[in-house]
Amino acid sequence: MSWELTALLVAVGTPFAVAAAVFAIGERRHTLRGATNLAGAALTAGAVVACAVSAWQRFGGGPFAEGSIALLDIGFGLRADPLGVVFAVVAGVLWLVTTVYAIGYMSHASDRARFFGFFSICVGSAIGIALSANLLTFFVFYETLTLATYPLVAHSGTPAALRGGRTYLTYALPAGAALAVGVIWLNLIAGPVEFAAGGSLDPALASTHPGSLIVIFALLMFGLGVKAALFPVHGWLPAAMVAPAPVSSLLHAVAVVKAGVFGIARVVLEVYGPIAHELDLTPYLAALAGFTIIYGSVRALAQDDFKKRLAFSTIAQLSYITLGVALASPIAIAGGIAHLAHHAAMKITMFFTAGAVAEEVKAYRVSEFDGLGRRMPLTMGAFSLAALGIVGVPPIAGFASKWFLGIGALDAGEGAWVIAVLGVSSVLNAAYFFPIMHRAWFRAPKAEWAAGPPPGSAEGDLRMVVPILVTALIGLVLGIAAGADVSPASWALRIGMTEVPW
Amino acid sequence: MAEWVTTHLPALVILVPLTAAPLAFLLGGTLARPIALLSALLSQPLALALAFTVSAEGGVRYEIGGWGGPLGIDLVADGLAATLILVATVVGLGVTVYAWGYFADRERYRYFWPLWLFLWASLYALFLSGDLFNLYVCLELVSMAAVALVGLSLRRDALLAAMRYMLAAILGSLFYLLGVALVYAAFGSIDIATVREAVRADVTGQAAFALMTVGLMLKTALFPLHFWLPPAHSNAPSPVSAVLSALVVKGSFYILVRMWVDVADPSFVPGSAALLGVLGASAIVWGSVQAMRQERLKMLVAYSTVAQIGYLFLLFPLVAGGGAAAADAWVGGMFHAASHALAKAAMFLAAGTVLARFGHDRIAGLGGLSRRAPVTAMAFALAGVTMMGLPPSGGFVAKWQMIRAALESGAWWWAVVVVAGGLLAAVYIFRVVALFLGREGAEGEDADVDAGRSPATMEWATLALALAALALGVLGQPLVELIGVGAPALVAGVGP
Amino acid sequence: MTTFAGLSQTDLYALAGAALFVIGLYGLITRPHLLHKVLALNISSGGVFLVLVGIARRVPGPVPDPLPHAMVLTGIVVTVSSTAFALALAKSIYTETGHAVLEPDDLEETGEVSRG
Amino acid sequence: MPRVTPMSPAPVRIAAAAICGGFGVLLARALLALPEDEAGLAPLIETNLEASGVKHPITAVLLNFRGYDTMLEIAVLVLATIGVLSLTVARPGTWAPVAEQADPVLSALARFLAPIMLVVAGYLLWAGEHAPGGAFQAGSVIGAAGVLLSLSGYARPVWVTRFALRAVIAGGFVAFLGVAIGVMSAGGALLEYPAGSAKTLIVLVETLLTISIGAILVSLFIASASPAEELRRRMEENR
Repeated sequence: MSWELTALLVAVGTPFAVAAAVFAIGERRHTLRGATNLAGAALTAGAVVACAVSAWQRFGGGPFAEGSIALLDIGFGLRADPLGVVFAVVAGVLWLVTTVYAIGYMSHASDRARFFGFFSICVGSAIGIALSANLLTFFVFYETLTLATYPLVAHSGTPAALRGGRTYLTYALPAGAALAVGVIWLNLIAGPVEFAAGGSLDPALASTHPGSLIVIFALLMFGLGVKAALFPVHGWLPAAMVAPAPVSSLLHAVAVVKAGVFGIARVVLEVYGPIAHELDLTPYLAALAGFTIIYGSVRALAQDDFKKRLAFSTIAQLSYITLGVALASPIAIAGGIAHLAHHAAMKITMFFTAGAVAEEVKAYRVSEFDGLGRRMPLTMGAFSLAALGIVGVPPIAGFASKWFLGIGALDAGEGAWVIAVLGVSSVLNAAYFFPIMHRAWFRAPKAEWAAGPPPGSAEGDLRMVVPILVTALIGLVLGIAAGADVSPASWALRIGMTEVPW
Repeated sequence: MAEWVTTHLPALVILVPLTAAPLAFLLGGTLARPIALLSALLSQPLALALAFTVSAEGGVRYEIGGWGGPLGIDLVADGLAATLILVATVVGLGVTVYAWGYFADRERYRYFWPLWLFLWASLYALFLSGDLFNLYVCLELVSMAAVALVGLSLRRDALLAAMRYMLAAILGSLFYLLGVALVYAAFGSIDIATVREAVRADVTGQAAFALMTVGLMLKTALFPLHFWLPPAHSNAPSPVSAVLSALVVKGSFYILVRMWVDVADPSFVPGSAALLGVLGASAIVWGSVQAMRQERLKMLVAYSTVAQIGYLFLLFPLVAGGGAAAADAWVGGMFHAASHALAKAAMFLAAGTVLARFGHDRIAGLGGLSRRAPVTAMAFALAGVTMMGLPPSGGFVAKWQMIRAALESGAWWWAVVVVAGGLLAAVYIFRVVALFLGREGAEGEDADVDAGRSPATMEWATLALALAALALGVLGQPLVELIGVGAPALVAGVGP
Repeated sequence: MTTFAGLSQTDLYALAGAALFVIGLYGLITRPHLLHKVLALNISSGGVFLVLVGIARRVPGPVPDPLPHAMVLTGIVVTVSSTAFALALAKSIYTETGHAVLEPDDLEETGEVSRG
Repeated sequence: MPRVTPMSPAPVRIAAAAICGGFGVLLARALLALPEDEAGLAPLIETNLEASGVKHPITAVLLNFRGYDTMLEIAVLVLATIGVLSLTVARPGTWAPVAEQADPVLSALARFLAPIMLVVAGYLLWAGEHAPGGAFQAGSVIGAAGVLLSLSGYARPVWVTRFALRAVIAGGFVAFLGVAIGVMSAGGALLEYPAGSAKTLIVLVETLLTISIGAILVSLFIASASPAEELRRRMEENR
């Protein structure tokens, strides 16, 4: 077995192996479980980076590394291609950081074996989604992710948590069913559907099966749109905020929701390709994404619950990616894909913050944040950095992706309305994040916060503070180094060029 | 020796449990368990070898008494038979290991082991039989053993359920036997291979098929003839429930498939395929809705069986048109039979562990089970994944093929039924799983009653079966290929 | 071959068998008492065996077809076995519930039991 | 004794009558359409009768051509017996005689009849080779003798242990199975009697089956019959 295939299998298999080990280790042996989890996460991070190296070496040259086993007429296939490794690296690397954070965050919680076990399955599914070579494999990992997320949302077992879980399933299961029908139907009329840059469907199908292809596209977009939190099927995401902070951070800001938008990118760019334009499907998707951006931002304004505000912000930001994909000019696609990585780093920082603040000072609402900067300076500093990035202040990561999107829209001839959406959205981003920063830094703190962090200790559990700083720093570096060859932005630009060869 | 085993493979598959059964009866309490386990272990390589031989040679025929059909009785194994035998073997091992711990009271349950081994042997005999009358005897063996096992606990509800089951089973057998009599009258043989050649759609032949079908529907508990199943399957001791739902109902279904796909095709009696399909669809809806309303876990699982049996009957309309769609439906239907067997056995065994530990299986009292019995709760949830037909599970592969076949043949409404059935299953599965994740003591009084840990073998056997159902969804290709080996002409189209 | 009202021997036996089968079926549905139900099934199985005997008579010549007869003999043993077990079951139910019916609770509730 | 309404309500009866009547008409129609000239497998059986080792065609079918059916049929019988025994597990003592005391006249009659019935059974067994008869018929007569003895107050002799009883019940089936498997060592298939030994083996199997079937029938009767005193107790309770 070549090192590339090994890396693929290790990247996808390790999280599942970690899950099995964590379940087997059980509830009591915390140190062993934590060590296993960390070692597995580190191995996974190494493996996804190795996959990226493989894709890098082969980009523009021969076929990408892949492996498969047979099932029915299509089989399970994994492949380290450029688009896939972006998402895989994001999920794999952030898992390592999140594991450290989660061990700290959950140190007093119950049912930790169950929590970490299903968490690992979620990560493994996300990486599997990223590295799937065909639609069947993608779907299998996608649904595994759906199922494994449920116990995490419902983790605390309170009636509210169970309600959140039920809401999540009410959206996710019908979506999965629609996706299944779409995938089966597409396989039926087009044969086994592989992913390939520039679209894998035979262009002739657009004239032989136009009706079926449109219905299938609608089914697929509904199936994927739920996880991508596209309006009007976004409602589960705010409800899922009852989950513990690590879940909200890695899954509901990165792995689960981006599995949806990543799937949209795969289907639009690498399955439908030119057919999506020929049948005039992308303009509807772009319009929906544009509306979701504004809608999510407006809703975020009205949220006092910190995590809910972040959730609506996520709904809006995810649609940036969808918008970039739907505009389908190389630079717009690059903007979307770059945002996938950039937003991940920034939003995970913010959700980490929410968890840390809730644990340390029991503050859950924005209105309780007055003077919090004095009490938790590092944490709120990291948060502010990420918030500025999302608003689009250079040189932080968010700026680069928004810039690409704007240029790309002009390229695609859709300049006016897209730039208007981007502009309005940035103003709204500022309008819902700046008040938080204002309260934290400029309002008078409560008496017990005025003196700063308690003497002799940091502002919280170090296992939580350090990951927050790390992810904030990643967000900053991604923006500053956007021009470097290996940066996600440059990488996204190269991908964008290959995705629209026509 | 190896050559001798190869020559007699189909006979040996049956003979191992058939010999073990009277020995377990004769030698009684202490030795019965080891005998059963030995038989279960011996069956594993034999069933595997049979599957390999069938794959290699495209089918196996064994002439008992050396006469050969139609004078004698032949044992016949094609891909379908080999698949079901393999499933019965794996489920059987899991149940045997589980029952080792479950029936700790050896004197009280001394007759479990011979009855179970007889049941096991009769299932093998049924799957391998190449003769319609011999199938009648096999059906009776299966029913008699199954009914006796249902009543084993001697509890009042169990006895009543066993009686109801017994009456339904005897009536079903009589209908079937009357059909066999007419087949002999119409076609001059009861050897399946000979009848296949002679079959023609005249009044007697059609009446024969109709009679056999009614009898077998009753035995398979197809809606609306399912009335006996929920009490029988829920009141039986849990290892027995597992076998009944996983394997026994598939025995009579197997004969239906032989008749309607292999011996004749659904056009033999016009409208029959559509009727069976509609009944199947009704079973899915009715069984699922009833499952949602149950207050006892084992009743919920039993109604889930009523619903899952419905999927099996979608096979008939889907294969009726032949071609690629029929081939897809064939794999889908049989894959469903296999994965449902594994998952449903796991579910009943999980429910059995709950009953053994907490003394009740009221759903409302199961809050926080994932904390109190994590392995069992996990096994139940994983088995639920297969019930819902979600990936990665054998149930998903089955539904994938069924939906594909429905779209392929243009009969998209069957695809709607399959999808809706999966979502309905999700409702009743997650109703339970949510409770497992929830807080303990929703019902106060019984939350504290805990008879302590059950034997680890019980819990792990349960989990192993659930994982096997899951593994079919990823590593199921060999089974997909086995199902297609020597498939009847109607479904041997351009397969996957 | 002897005939009666235009019916051959085969037809006569077969029709009688069908009648018995249906009578048994009716009894099974309408009689609540378990003993009646078991007997009804025995009547039905007698009907099936009679049909088989009729079918055996179609062979030209004096000796009937031995195969249906063998089937009847096997069927009888099977029926004896299942009857014995069904009766034992019915008796256990009677011992356990005081009634030999499938739904003893309904009986108690509707007051259809007259205690003599 | 509680009395149960003898019939279902009228609507059920009418519906059942309609269903059964309709079904009966359809069944009759199918039966009247039977092809007249179908010889079935009779000629084939006739041709092979010589090789079967017995002269009576039905016995040839039962014990040779379709001996496998008969083997499984005995399994059904054993299975039913185990089933009945399983129902009595919780009530030890049901192996006692049904009647408490021997009625002197009945007892004398039974003592007189039982040996005669055994002889008749032997004859039926022997006759089965060339005329109607055979193991099941013979076994039934033995069973009847056992029932008669039990009703007349004869208890199971002490030397018949529970193990011995199980051995007799399962013995016929085990012997049949043993012969079926044993002949495989001679190079044939399951139940393929080696040339020339068919008759011997069939007689051996038939004899052992007769004893087993007799024992099974007696066991079925005794195990499912309640001792008189238990019945009386129940009747008292219900009164």
